[in-house]
Amino acid sequence: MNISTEDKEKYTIIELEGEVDLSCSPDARNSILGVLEGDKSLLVDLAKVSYIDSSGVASLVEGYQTAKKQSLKFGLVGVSDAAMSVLKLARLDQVFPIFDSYEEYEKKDD
Amino acid sequence: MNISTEDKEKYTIIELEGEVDLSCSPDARNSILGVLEGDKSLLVDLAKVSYIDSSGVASLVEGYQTAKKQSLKFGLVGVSDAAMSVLKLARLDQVFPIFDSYEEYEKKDD
Amino acid sequence: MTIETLFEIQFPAKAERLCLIRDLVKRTAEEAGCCSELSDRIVLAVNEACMNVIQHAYQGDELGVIMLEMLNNEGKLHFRLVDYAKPIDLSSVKPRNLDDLRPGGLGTHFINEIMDECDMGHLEEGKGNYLEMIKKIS
Amino acid sequence: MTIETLFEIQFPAKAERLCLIRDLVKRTAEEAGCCSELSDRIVLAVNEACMNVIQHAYQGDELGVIMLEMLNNEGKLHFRLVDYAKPIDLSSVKPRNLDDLRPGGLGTHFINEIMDECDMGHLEEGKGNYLEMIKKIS
Ligand SMILES: Nc1ncnc2c1ncn2[C@@H]1O[C@H](COP(=O)(O)OP(=O)(O)O)[C@@H](O)[C@H]1O
Ligand SMILES: Nc1ncnc2c1ncn2[C@@H]1O[C@H](COP(=O)(O)OP(=O)(O)O)[C@@H](O)[C@H]1O
Repeated sequence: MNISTEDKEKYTIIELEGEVDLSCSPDARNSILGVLEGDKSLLVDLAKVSYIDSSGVASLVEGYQTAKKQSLKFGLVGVSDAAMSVLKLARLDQVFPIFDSYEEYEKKDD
Repeated sequence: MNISTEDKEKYTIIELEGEVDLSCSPDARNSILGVLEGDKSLLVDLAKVSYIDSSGVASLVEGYQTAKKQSLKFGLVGVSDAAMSVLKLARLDQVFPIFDSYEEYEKKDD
Repeated sequence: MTIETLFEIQFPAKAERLCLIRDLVKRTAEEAGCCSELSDRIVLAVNEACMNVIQHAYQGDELGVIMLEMLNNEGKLHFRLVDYAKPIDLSSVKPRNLDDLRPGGLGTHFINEIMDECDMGHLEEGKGNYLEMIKKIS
Repeated sequence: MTIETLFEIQFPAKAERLCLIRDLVKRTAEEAGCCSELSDRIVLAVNEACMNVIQHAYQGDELGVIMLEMLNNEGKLHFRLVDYAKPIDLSSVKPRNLDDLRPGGLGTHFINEIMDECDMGHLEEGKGNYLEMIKKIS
Protein backbone atom coordinates (compact mmCIF):
# COMPACT_ATOMS: atom_id res chain seq x y z
CA MET A 1 0.00 0.00 0.00
CA ASN A 2 1.09 3.55 -0.72
CA ILE A 3 -0.18 6.58 1.18
CA SER A 4 0.17 10.08 -0.16
CA THR A 5 -1.12 13.25 1.43
CA GLU A 6 -1.92 16.56 -0.21
CA ASP A 7 -2.99 19.73 1.56
CA LYS A 8 -5.68 21.84 -0.10
CA GLU A 9 -6.92 25.14 1.21
CA LYS A 10 -10.09 23.80 2.80
CA TYR A 11 -9.26 20.12 3.25
CA THR A 12 -6.57 17.49 3.10
CA ILE A 13 -6.51 14.55 0.67
CA ILE A 14 -5.15 11.16 1.67
CA GLU A 15 -4.75 8.88 -1.31
CA LEU A 16 -4.53 5.16 -0.58
CA GLU A 17 -3.11 2.99 -3.34
CA GLY A 18 -2.89 -0.80 -3.66
CA GLU A 19 -3.92 -3.36 -1.06
CA VAL A 20 -5.17 -1.94 2.24
CA ASP A 21 -4.90 -4.99 4.48
CA LEU A 22 -4.02 -5.87 8.06
CA SER A 23 -0.30 -5.42 7.35
CA CYS A 24 -0.71 -1.74 6.52
CA SER A 25 -4.12 -0.55 7.72
CA PRO A 26 -2.51 0.75 10.96
CA ASP A 27 -0.52 3.15 8.75
CA ALA A 28 -3.68 4.29 6.99
CA ARG A 29 -5.34 4.78 10.38
CA ASN A 30 -2.44 6.87 11.67
CA SER A 31 -2.47 9.10 8.62
CA ILE A 32 -6.22 9.59 8.83
CA LEU A 33 -6.25 10.40 12.53
CA GLY A 34 -3.17 12.59 12.09
CA VAL A 35 -4.95 14.86 9.61
CA LEU A 36 -8.03 15.11 11.82
CA GLU A 37 -5.90 15.96 14.86
CA GLY A 38 -4.60 18.86 12.82
CA ASP A 39 -8.22 20.04 12.66
CA LYS A 40 -8.53 19.70 8.89
CA SER A 41 -11.41 18.21 6.93
CA LEU A 42 -10.42 15.04 5.12
CA LEU A 43 -11.13 13.36 1.82
CA VAL A 44 -9.81 9.82 1.42
CA ASP A 45 -9.18 8.94 -2.22
CA LEU A 46 -9.84 5.24 -2.85
CA ALA A 47 -9.60 5.30 -6.65
CA LYS A 48 -6.43 3.20 -6.70
CA VAL A 49 -7.38 0.73 -3.97
CA SER A 50 -7.24 -2.79 -5.41
CA TYR A 51 -8.19 -4.52 -2.17
CA ILE A 52 -9.45 -3.46 1.23
CA ASP A 53 -10.21 -5.74 4.16
CA SER A 54 -12.24 -5.15 7.32
CA SER A 55 -9.26 -3.60 9.11
CA GLY A 56 -8.95 -0.99 6.35
CA VAL A 57 -12.67 -0.34 6.51
CA ALA A 58 -12.38 0.02 10.31
CA SER A 59 -9.80 2.80 9.81
CA LEU A 60 -12.28 4.64 7.60
CA VAL A 61 -15.08 4.22 10.15
CA GLU A 62 -12.81 5.53 12.88
CA GLY A 63 -11.89 8.53 10.72
CA TYR A 64 -15.55 9.21 9.97
CA GLN A 65 -16.52 9.08 13.65
CA THR A 66 -13.57 11.15 14.82
CA ALA A 67 -14.31 13.84 12.20
CA LYS A 68 -17.93 13.93 13.27
CA LYS A 69 -17.00 14.46 16.93
CA GLN A 70 -14.76 17.35 15.92
CA SER A 71 -17.31 18.79 13.47
CA LEU A 72 -14.90 18.27 10.58
CA LYS A 73 -15.90 17.05 7.14
CA PHE A 74 -14.96 13.47 6.15
CA GLY A 75 -15.61 11.90 2.76
CA LEU A 76 -14.50 9.25 0.33
CA VAL A 77 -13.61 10.12 -3.26
CA GLY A 78 -13.44 8.05 -6.45
CA VAL A 79 -14.09 4.76 -4.69
CA SER A 80 -12.77 1.89 -6.83
CA ASP A 81 -15.03 -1.07 -7.69
CA ALA A 82 -12.98 -3.31 -5.41
CA ALA A 83 -13.41 -0.96 -2.45
CA MET A 84 -17.07 -0.22 -3.21
CA SER A 85 -18.09 -3.85 -3.17
CA VAL A 86 -16.56 -4.23 0.30
CA LEU A 87 -18.26 -1.04 1.56
CA LYS A 88 -21.56 -2.35 0.21
CA LEU A 89 -21.09 -5.68 1.95
CA ALA A 90 -20.58 -3.71 5.18
CA ARG A 91 -23.59 -1.50 4.28
CA LEU A 92 -21.31 1.50 4.72
CA ASP A 93 -21.98 2.87 1.24
CA GLN A 94 -25.08 4.43 2.85
CA VAL A 95 -23.12 5.81 5.80
CA PHE A 96 -20.00 7.46 4.37
CA PRO A 97 -20.31 10.63 2.29
CA ILE A 98 -19.05 9.43 -1.08
CA PHE A 99 -18.05 11.72 -3.97
CA ASP A 100 -17.16 10.89 -7.55
CA SER A 101 -14.64 13.72 -7.74
CA TYR A 102 -13.12 16.61 -5.80
CA GLU A 103 -15.23 19.00 -7.88
CA GLU A 104 -18.38 17.24 -6.74
CA TYR A 105 -17.25 17.57 -3.12
CA GLU A 106 -16.40 21.26 -3.50
CA LYS A 107 -19.70 22.02 -5.16
CA LYS A 108 -21.66 20.34 -2.38
CA ASP A 109 -19.45 21.91 0.27
CA ASP A 110 -20.36 25.45 -0.87
CA MET B 1 0.67 -20.95 -23.14
CA ASN B 2 -0.54 -19.93 -26.56
CA ILE B 3 0.67 -21.49 -29.80
CA SER B 4 0.16 -19.83 -33.14
CA THR B 5 1.38 -21.06 -36.47
CA GLU B 6 2.02 -19.10 -39.63
CA ASP B 7 3.00 -20.53 -43.00
CA LYS B 8 5.56 -18.59 -45.03
CA GLU B 9 6.73 -19.57 -48.48
CA LYS B 10 9.99 -21.17 -47.41
CA TYR B 11 9.31 -21.99 -43.77
CA THR B 12 6.69 -22.17 -41.04
CA ILE B 13 6.70 -20.05 -37.90
CA ILE B 14 5.48 -21.40 -34.58
CA GLU B 15 5.08 -18.67 -32.00
CA LEU B 16 5.01 -19.75 -28.37
CA GLU B 17 3.61 -17.25 -25.88
CA GLY B 18 3.49 -17.31 -22.08
CA GLU B 19 4.70 -20.11 -19.84
CA VAL B 20 5.98 -23.22 -21.60
CA ASP B 21 5.90 -25.76 -18.82
CA LEU B 22 5.13 -29.44 -18.26
CA SER B 23 1.39 -28.79 -18.51
CA CYS B 24 1.63 -27.59 -22.11
CA SER B 25 5.02 -28.57 -23.52
CA PRO B 26 3.46 -31.72 -25.07
CA ASP B 27 1.32 -29.34 -27.17
CA ALA B 28 4.39 -27.38 -28.23
CA ARG B 29 6.13 -30.66 -29.10
CA ASN B 30 3.18 -31.84 -31.21
CA SER B 31 3.05 -28.57 -33.13
CA ILE B 32 6.79 -28.62 -33.75
CA LEU B 33 6.88 -32.24 -34.93
CA GLY B 34 3.72 -31.67 -36.95
CA VAL B 35 5.35 -28.94 -39.02
CA LEU B 36 8.47 -31.01 -39.60
CA GLU B 37 6.40 -34.03 -40.67
CA GLY B 38 4.94 -31.74 -43.31
CA ASP B 39 8.52 -31.39 -44.60
CA LYS B 40 8.73 -27.66 -43.90
CA SER B 41 11.60 -25.76 -42.33
CA LEU B 42 10.68 -24.29 -38.96
CA LEU B 43 11.37 -21.15 -36.98
CA VAL B 44 10.17 -21.13 -33.38
CA ASP B 45 9.48 -17.61 -32.12
CA LEU B 46 10.26 -17.32 -28.39
CA ALA B 47 9.90 -13.54 -28.08
CA LYS B 48 6.83 -13.79 -25.87
CA VAL B 49 7.93 -16.71 -23.72
CA SER B 50 7.88 -15.62 -20.08
CA TYR B 51 8.97 -18.99 -18.71
CA ILE B 52 10.29 -22.23 -20.14
CA ASP B 53 11.21 -25.36 -18.21
CA SER B 54 13.30 -28.38 -19.16
CA SER B 55 10.31 -30.08 -20.78
CA GLY B 56 9.84 -27.09 -23.07
CA VAL B 57 13.55 -27.09 -23.87
CA ALA B 58 13.32 -30.84 -24.60
CA SER B 59 10.63 -30.16 -27.23
CA LEU B 60 12.99 -27.70 -28.92
CA VAL B 61 15.86 -30.21 -28.84
CA GLU B 62 13.63 -32.86 -30.35
CA GLY B 63 12.55 -30.45 -33.07
CA TYR B 64 16.16 -29.54 -33.80
CA GLN B 65 17.22 -33.18 -34.07
CA THR B 66 14.22 -34.21 -36.13
CA ALA B 67 14.80 -31.34 -38.57
CA LYS B 68 18.45 -32.30 -38.90
CA LYS B 69 17.60 -35.92 -39.76
CA GLN B 70 15.23 -34.70 -42.45
CA SER B 71 17.64 -32.05 -43.72
CA LEU B 72 15.18 -29.28 -42.82
CA LYS B 73 16.14 -25.96 -41.31
CA PHE B 74 15.30 -25.33 -37.65
CA GLY B 75 15.93 -22.09 -35.77
CA LEU B 76 14.85 -19.96 -32.85
CA VAL B 77 13.83 -16.33 -33.33
CA GLY B 78 13.64 -13.36 -30.95
CA VAL B 79 14.47 -15.42 -27.89
CA SER B 80 13.18 -13.60 -24.77
CA ASP B 81 15.53 -12.96 -21.83
CA ALA B 82 13.62 -15.51 -19.75
CA ALA B 83 14.04 -18.22 -22.39
CA MET B 84 17.65 -17.27 -23.17
CA SER B 85 18.80 -17.64 -19.58
CA VAL B 86 17.38 -21.18 -19.51
CA LEU B 87 18.99 -22.07 -22.86
CA LYS B 88 22.32 -20.76 -21.54
CA LEU B 89 22.00 -22.83 -18.39
CA ALA B 90 21.50 -25.86 -20.65
CA ARG B 91 24.42 -24.67 -22.86
CA LEU B 92 22.05 -24.87 -25.81
CA ASP B 93 22.57 -21.27 -26.86
CA GLN B 94 25.65 -22.62 -28.68
CA VAL B 95 23.73 -25.49 -30.26
CA PHE B 96 20.52 -23.99 -31.64
CA PRO B 97 20.65 -21.62 -34.61
CA ILE B 98 19.34 -18.40 -33.03
CA PHE B 99 18.18 -15.35 -35.00
CA ASP B 100 17.23 -11.89 -33.81
CA SER B 101 14.60 -11.52 -36.51
CA TYR B 102 13.04 -13.22 -39.52
CA GLU B 103 15.00 -10.84 -41.76
CA GLU B 104 18.24 -12.08 -40.24
CA TYR B 105 17.19 -15.68 -40.88
CA GLU B 106 16.20 -14.98 -44.48
CA LYS B 107 19.44 -13.16 -45.19
CA LYS B 108 21.52 -16.04 -43.84
CA ASP B 109 19.33 -18.59 -45.60
CA ASP B 110 20.12 -17.12 -49.04
CA MET C 1 -18.27 -38.44 -6.21
CA THR C 2 -14.82 -36.99 -6.14
CA ILE C 3 -13.25 -34.57 -3.72
CA GLU C 4 -10.21 -32.88 -5.18
CA THR C 5 -7.60 -31.50 -2.79
CA LEU C 6 -6.40 -28.25 -4.31
CA PHE C 7 -3.77 -27.42 -1.71
CA GLU C 8 -3.00 -27.44 1.97
CA ILE C 9 -0.68 -24.72 3.23
CA GLN C 10 0.84 -23.95 6.60
CA PHE C 11 2.18 -20.45 7.20
CA PRO C 12 3.14 -18.20 10.12
CA ALA C 13 0.31 -16.19 11.69
CA LYS C 14 1.62 -12.85 10.40
CA ALA C 15 -0.27 -10.10 8.61
CA GLU C 16 2.57 -9.91 6.06
CA ARG C 17 1.81 -13.42 4.80
CA LEU C 18 -1.83 -12.70 3.96
CA CYS C 19 -1.11 -11.16 0.58
CA LEU C 20 0.42 -14.40 -0.60
CA ILE C 21 -2.47 -16.43 0.73
CA ARG C 22 -4.93 -14.18 -1.07
CA ASP C 23 -3.08 -14.73 -4.34
CA LEU C 24 -3.03 -18.47 -3.80
CA VAL C 25 -6.74 -18.64 -3.04
CA LYS C 26 -7.66 -16.31 -5.90
CA ARG C 27 -5.74 -18.24 -8.50
CA THR C 28 -6.91 -21.60 -7.23
CA ALA C 29 -10.54 -20.45 -7.13
CA GLU C 30 -10.29 -19.17 -10.70
CA GLU C 31 -8.68 -22.40 -11.87
CA ALA C 32 -11.59 -24.22 -10.20
CA GLY C 33 -13.93 -22.20 -12.39
CA CYS C 34 -14.86 -19.07 -10.39
CA CYS C 35 -15.25 -15.80 -12.21
CA SER C 36 -13.13 -12.89 -11.05
CA GLU C 37 -15.93 -11.33 -8.99
CA LEU C 38 -16.74 -14.54 -7.14
CA SER C 39 -13.10 -15.33 -6.48
CA ASP C 40 -12.62 -11.80 -5.08
CA ARG C 41 -15.44 -12.40 -2.61
CA ILE C 42 -14.07 -15.78 -1.60
CA VAL C 43 -10.64 -14.23 -1.11
CA LEU C 44 -12.15 -11.54 1.12
CA ALA C 45 -13.84 -14.15 3.33
CA VAL C 46 -10.79 -16.39 3.63
CA ASN C 47 -8.61 -13.35 4.37
CA GLU C 48 -10.97 -12.24 7.15
CA ALA C 49 -10.93 -15.72 8.64
CA CYS C 50 -7.11 -15.72 8.64
CA MET C 51 -7.06 -12.21 10.17
CA ASN C 52 -9.30 -13.39 12.98
CA VAL C 53 -6.95 -16.25 13.75
CA ILE C 54 -3.97 -13.85 13.77
CA GLN C 55 -5.68 -11.21 15.89
CA HIS C 56 -7.98 -13.18 18.17
CA ALA C 57 -6.90 -16.84 18.38
CA TYR C 58 -3.14 -16.13 18.46
CA GLN C 59 -3.60 -12.57 19.75
CA GLY C 60 -0.71 -11.36 17.64
CA ASP C 61 1.71 -14.15 18.58
CA GLU C 62 3.65 -14.46 15.32
CA LEU C 63 5.05 -17.84 16.30
CA GLY C 64 1.59 -19.24 15.71
CA VAL C 65 0.99 -21.38 12.63
CA ILE C 66 -2.10 -21.38 10.44
CA MET C 67 -3.13 -24.30 8.25
CA LEU C 68 -5.42 -23.64 5.30
CA GLU C 69 -6.79 -26.45 3.18
CA MET C 70 -8.80 -25.89 -0.01
CA LEU C 71 -10.83 -28.66 -1.64
CA ASN C 72 -13.16 -28.85 -4.59
CA ASN C 73 -16.10 -31.13 -3.82
CA GLU C 74 -17.95 -31.25 -7.13
CA GLY C 75 -18.56 -27.55 -7.55
CA LYS C 76 -18.41 -26.67 -3.89
CA LEU C 77 -15.20 -25.15 -2.58
CA HIS C 78 -14.35 -26.28 0.94
CA PHE C 79 -11.97 -24.32 3.15
CA ARG C 80 -10.61 -25.69 6.39
CA LEU C 81 -8.64 -23.25 8.52
CA VAL C 82 -6.85 -24.63 11.58
CA ASP C 83 -4.91 -22.93 14.36
CA TYR C 84 -3.04 -24.40 17.31
CA ALA C 85 -3.90 -21.63 19.77
CA LYS C 86 -5.78 -22.07 23.04
CA PRO C 87 -9.41 -23.12 22.52
CA ILE C 88 -11.40 -19.97 21.83
CA ASP C 89 -14.75 -18.96 23.29
CA LEU C 90 -16.98 -19.95 20.39
CA SER C 91 -19.89 -17.88 21.69
CA SER C 92 -17.85 -14.69 21.32
CA VAL C 93 -17.49 -15.15 17.58
CA LYS C 94 -20.15 -12.94 16.10
CA PRO C 95 -20.36 -9.72 14.10
CA ARG C 96 -21.37 -6.41 15.58
CA ASN C 97 -24.88 -5.16 14.88
CA LEU C 98 -24.32 -3.40 11.56
CA ASP C 99 -26.48 -0.44 12.63
CA ASP C 100 -24.34 0.13 15.69
CA LEU C 101 -21.49 1.87 13.84
CA ARG C 102 -17.99 1.34 15.23
CA PRO C 103 -14.59 0.39 13.86
CA GLY C 104 -14.29 -3.42 13.66
CA GLY C 105 -16.75 -6.25 14.00
CA LEU C 106 -17.18 -6.75 10.25
CA GLY C 107 -15.02 -9.80 9.53
CA THR C 108 -17.48 -12.45 10.66
CA HIS C 109 -20.26 -10.59 8.86
CA PHE C 110 -18.28 -10.72 5.60
CA ILE C 111 -17.62 -14.43 6.10
CA ASN C 112 -21.26 -15.21 6.80
CA GLU C 113 -22.48 -13.13 3.85
CA ILE C 114 -20.07 -14.68 1.38
CA MET C 115 -19.93 -18.32 2.39
CA ASP C 116 -22.85 -20.74 2.13
CA GLU C 117 -21.92 -22.71 5.23
CA CYS C 118 -19.60 -22.10 8.18
CA ASP C 119 -18.72 -24.33 11.08
CA MET C 120 -16.28 -23.47 13.85
CA GLY C 121 -15.07 -25.70 16.64
CA HIS C 122 -12.25 -26.91 18.86
CA LEU C 123 -9.68 -29.50 17.87
CA GLU C 124 -9.45 -32.62 20.05
CA GLU C 125 -7.68 -32.36 23.40
CA GLY C 126 -7.56 -28.58 23.40
CA LYS C 127 -5.03 -28.54 20.56
CA GLY C 128 -6.55 -25.57 18.76
CA ASN C 129 -9.50 -24.47 16.66
CA TYR C 130 -10.92 -25.00 13.21
CA LEU C 131 -13.20 -23.11 10.87
CA GLU C 132 -14.81 -24.86 7.93
CA MET C 133 -16.38 -22.81 5.18
CA ILE C 134 -18.19 -24.00 2.07
CA LYS C 135 -19.00 -22.00 -1.05
CA LYS C 136 -20.98 -23.36 -3.98
CA ILE C 137 -19.40 -22.17 -7.21
CA SER C 138 -21.40 -24.04 -9.86
CA MET D 1 20.11 -17.98 15.12
CA THR D 2 16.60 -18.03 13.77
CA ILE D 3 15.00 -20.25 11.17
CA GLU D 4 11.87 -18.72 9.73
CA THR D 5 9.29 -21.04 8.20
CA LEU D 6 7.93 -19.25 5.15
CA PHE D 7 5.35 -21.85 4.17
CA GLU D 8 4.67 -25.53 3.83
CA ILE D 9 2.31 -26.58 1.10
CA GLN D 10 0.87 -29.91 0.01
CA PHE D 11 -0.57 -30.21 -3.47
CA PRO D 12 -1.53 -32.90 -5.99
CA ALA D 13 1.27 -34.17 -8.22
CA LYS D 14 -0.17 -32.61 -11.37
CA ALA D 15 1.56 -30.49 -13.99
CA GLU D 16 -1.35 -28.03 -13.84
CA ARG D 17 -0.50 -27.11 -10.22
CA LEU D 18 3.08 -26.09 -10.98
CA CYS D 19 2.21 -22.60 -12.17
CA LEU D 20 0.76 -21.77 -8.77
CA ILE D 21 3.76 -23.22 -6.97
CA ARG D 22 6.10 -21.14 -9.11
CA ASP D 23 4.17 -17.99 -8.18
CA LEU D 24 4.25 -18.89 -4.52
CA VAL D 25 8.00 -19.56 -4.54
CA LYS D 26 8.76 -16.47 -6.61
CA ARG D 27 6.82 -14.12 -4.36
CA THR D 28 8.13 -15.68 -1.20
CA ALA D 29 11.72 -15.55 -2.45
CA GLU D 30 11.34 -11.89 -3.37
CA GLU D 31 9.83 -11.09 0.01
CA ALA D 32 12.82 -12.84 1.56
CA GLY D 33 15.04 -10.39 -0.31
CA CYS D 34 15.91 -12.04 -3.63
CA CYS D 35 16.15 -9.89 -6.73
CA SER D 36 13.96 -10.85 -9.67
CA GLU D 37 16.76 -12.63 -11.51
CA LEU D 38 17.73 -14.76 -8.52
CA SER D 39 14.13 -15.61 -7.70
CA ASP D 40 13.58 -16.69 -11.33
CA ARG D 41 16.49 -19.11 -11.07
CA ILE D 42 15.25 -20.48 -7.76
CA VAL D 43 11.78 -20.93 -9.25
CA LEU D 44 13.27 -22.83 -12.19
CA ALA D 45 15.11 -25.23 -9.87
CA VAL D 46 12.14 -25.85 -7.57
CA ASN D 47 9.88 -26.34 -10.59
CA GLU D 48 12.27 -28.93 -12.05
CA ALA D 49 12.39 -30.76 -8.74
CA CYS D 50 8.58 -30.88 -8.62
CA MET D 51 8.46 -32.05 -12.25
CA ASN D 52 10.81 -34.91 -11.44
CA VAL D 53 8.57 -36.01 -8.58
CA ILE D 54 5.53 -35.89 -10.88
CA GLN D 55 7.21 -37.69 -13.78
CA HIS D 56 9.63 -40.10 -12.12
CA ALA D 57 8.68 -40.68 -8.47
CA TYR D 58 4.91 -40.80 -9.05
CA GLN D 59 5.29 -41.74 -12.74
CA GLY D 60 2.31 -39.60 -13.65
CA ASP D 61 0.01 -40.88 -10.88
CA GLU D 62 -2.02 -37.74 -10.19
CA LEU D 63 -3.28 -39.07 -6.87
CA GLY D 64 0.22 -38.52 -5.52
CA VAL D 65 0.80 -35.66 -3.13
CA ILE D 66 3.82 -33.36 -3.01
CA MET D 67 4.88 -31.44 0.08
CA LEU D 68 7.07 -28.37 -0.34
CA GLU D 69 8.48 -26.49 2.61
CA MET D 70 10.38 -23.21 2.30
CA LEU D 71 12.45 -21.80 5.16
CA ASN D 72 14.71 -18.81 5.57
CA ASN D 73 17.74 -19.73 7.66
CA GLU D 74 19.50 -16.38 8.05
CA GLY D 75 19.96 -15.57 4.39
CA LYS D 76 19.90 -19.14 3.17
CA LEU D 77 16.68 -20.39 1.61
CA HIS D 78 15.97 -24.02 2.42
CA PHE D 79 13.57 -26.09 0.33
CA ARG D 80 12.35 -29.50 1.40
CA LEU D 81 10.36 -31.45 -1.16
CA VAL D 82 8.72 -34.68 -0.04
CA ASP D 83 6.78 -37.33 -1.94
CA TYR D 84 5.05 -40.47 -0.71
CA ALA D 85 5.89 -42.61 -3.73
CA LYS D 86 7.89 -45.85 -3.69
CA PRO D 87 11.52 -45.31 -2.70
CA ILE D 88 13.40 -44.28 -5.82
CA ASP D 89 16.74 -45.54 -7.09
CA LEU D 90 18.93 -42.68 -5.89
CA SER D 91 21.80 -43.67 -8.17
CA SER D 92 19.62 -43.07 -11.25
CA VAL D 93 19.17 -39.40 -10.40
CA LYS D 94 21.71 -37.63 -12.56
CA PRO D 95 21.75 -35.32 -15.55
CA ARG D 96 22.71 -36.46 -19.01
CA ASN D 97 26.14 -35.55 -20.31
CA LEU D 98 25.43 -32.08 -21.74
CA ASP D 99 27.51 -32.79 -24.85
CA ASP D 100 25.41 -35.85 -25.66
CA LEU D 101 22.47 -33.93 -27.09
CA ARG D 102 19.03 -35.46 -26.57
CA PRO D 103 15.63 -34.30 -25.39
CA GLY D 104 15.46 -34.45 -21.58
CA GLY D 105 18.03 -35.00 -18.88
CA LEU D 106 18.38 -31.31 -18.01
CA GLY D 107 16.30 -30.93 -14.84
CA THR D 108 18.88 -32.28 -12.39
CA HIS D 109 21.55 -30.22 -14.17
CA PHE D 110 19.49 -27.03 -13.64
CA ILE D 111 18.97 -27.91 -9.98
CA ASN D 112 22.66 -28.58 -9.39
CA GLU D 113 23.73 -25.42 -11.22
CA ILE D 114 21.31 -23.17 -9.36
CA MET D 115 21.32 -24.54 -5.83
CA ASP D 116 24.29 -24.41 -3.46
CA GLU D 117 23.52 -27.71 -1.77
CA CYS D 118 21.27 -30.65 -2.61
CA ASP D 119 20.56 -33.79 -0.65
CA MET D 120 18.16 -36.53 -1.71
CA GLY D 121 17.10 -39.57 0.26
CA HIS D 122 14.40 -41.98 1.34
CA LEU D 123 11.89 -41.31 4.08
CA GLU D 124 11.82 -43.77 6.99
CA GLU D 125 10.14 -47.14 6.45
CA GLY D 126 9.89 -46.78 2.69
CA LYS D 127 7.29 -44.04 3.00
CA GLY D 128 8.63 -41.90 0.19
CA ASN D 129 11.49 -39.63 -0.78
CA TYR D 130 12.85 -36.20 0.04
CA LEU D 131 14.99 -33.63 -1.69
CA GLU D 132 16.56 -30.82 0.31
CA MET D 133 17.98 -27.83 -1.51
CA ILE D 134 19.74 -24.80 -0.08
CA LYS D 135 20.40 -21.50 -1.80
CA LYS D 136 22.35 -18.66 -0.22
CA ILE D 137 20.66 -15.37 -1.03
CA SER D 138 22.62 -12.86 1.03
N1 LIG E 1 -10.70 -17.00 15.09
C1 LIG E 1 -11.20 -16.37 16.18
N2 LIG E 1 -10.72 -16.67 17.41
C2 LIG E 1 -11.20 -16.05 18.50
N3 LIG E 1 -12.15 -15.10 18.47
C3 LIG E 1 -12.68 -14.75 17.29
C4 LIG E 1 -12.23 -15.36 16.09
N4 LIG E 1 -12.92 -14.82 15.08
C5 LIG E 1 -13.75 -13.90 15.61
N5 LIG E 1 -13.61 -13.85 16.95
C6 LIG E 1 -14.38 -12.99 17.88
O1 LIG E 1 -15.48 -12.46 17.15
C7 LIG E 1 -15.45 -11.03 17.19
C8 LIG E 1 -15.97 -10.44 15.90
O2 LIG E 1 -15.07 -10.73 14.86
P1 LIG E 1 -15.08 -9.91 13.53
O3 LIG E 1 -16.49 -9.77 13.07
O4 LIG E 1 -14.17 -10.55 12.57
O5 LIG E 1 -14.59 -8.43 13.90
P2 LIG E 1 -13.22 -7.93 14.55
O6 LIG E 1 -12.19 -8.96 14.28
O7 LIG E 1 -12.97 -6.65 13.87
O8 LIG E 1 -13.52 -7.76 16.02
C9 LIG E 1 -14.02 -10.67 17.48
O9 LIG E 1 -13.90 -9.43 18.10
C10 LIG E 1 -13.58 -11.82 18.38
O10 LIG E 1 -13.96 -11.58 19.72
N1 LIG F 1 12.39 -37.32 -8.10
C1 LIG F 1 12.88 -38.33 -8.84
N2 LIG F 1 12.45 -39.59 -8.64
C2 LIG F 1 12.93 -40.60 -9.39
N3 LIG F 1 13.86 -40.46 -10.37
C3 LIG F 1 14.32 -39.22 -10.60
C4 LIG F 1 13.87 -38.09 -9.85
N4 LIG F 1 14.52 -37.01 -10.32
C5 LIG F 1 15.32 -37.43 -11.29
N5 LIG F 1 15.23 -38.77 -11.48
C6 LIG F 1 16.00 -39.59 -12.46
O1 LIG F 1 17.05 -38.79 -12.96
C7 LIG F 1 16.98 -38.68 -14.39
C8 LIG F 1 17.45 -37.31 -14.84
O2 LIG F 1 16.51 -36.34 -14.42
P1 LIG F 1 16.48 -34.93 -15.14
O3 LIG F 1 17.87 -34.43 -15.26
O4 LIG F 1 15.56 -34.08 -14.37
O5 LIG F 1 15.95 -35.18 -16.60
P2 LIG F 1 14.58 -35.83 -17.13
O6 LIG F 1 13.59 -35.68 -16.04
O7 LIG F 1 14.28 -35.02 -18.34
O8 LIG F 1 14.91 -37.26 -17.44
C9 LIG F 1 15.54 -38.98 -14.72
O9 LIG F 1 15.40 -39.49 -16.03
C10 LIG F 1 15.16 -40.00 -13.67
O10 LIG F 1 15.60 -41.30 -14.04
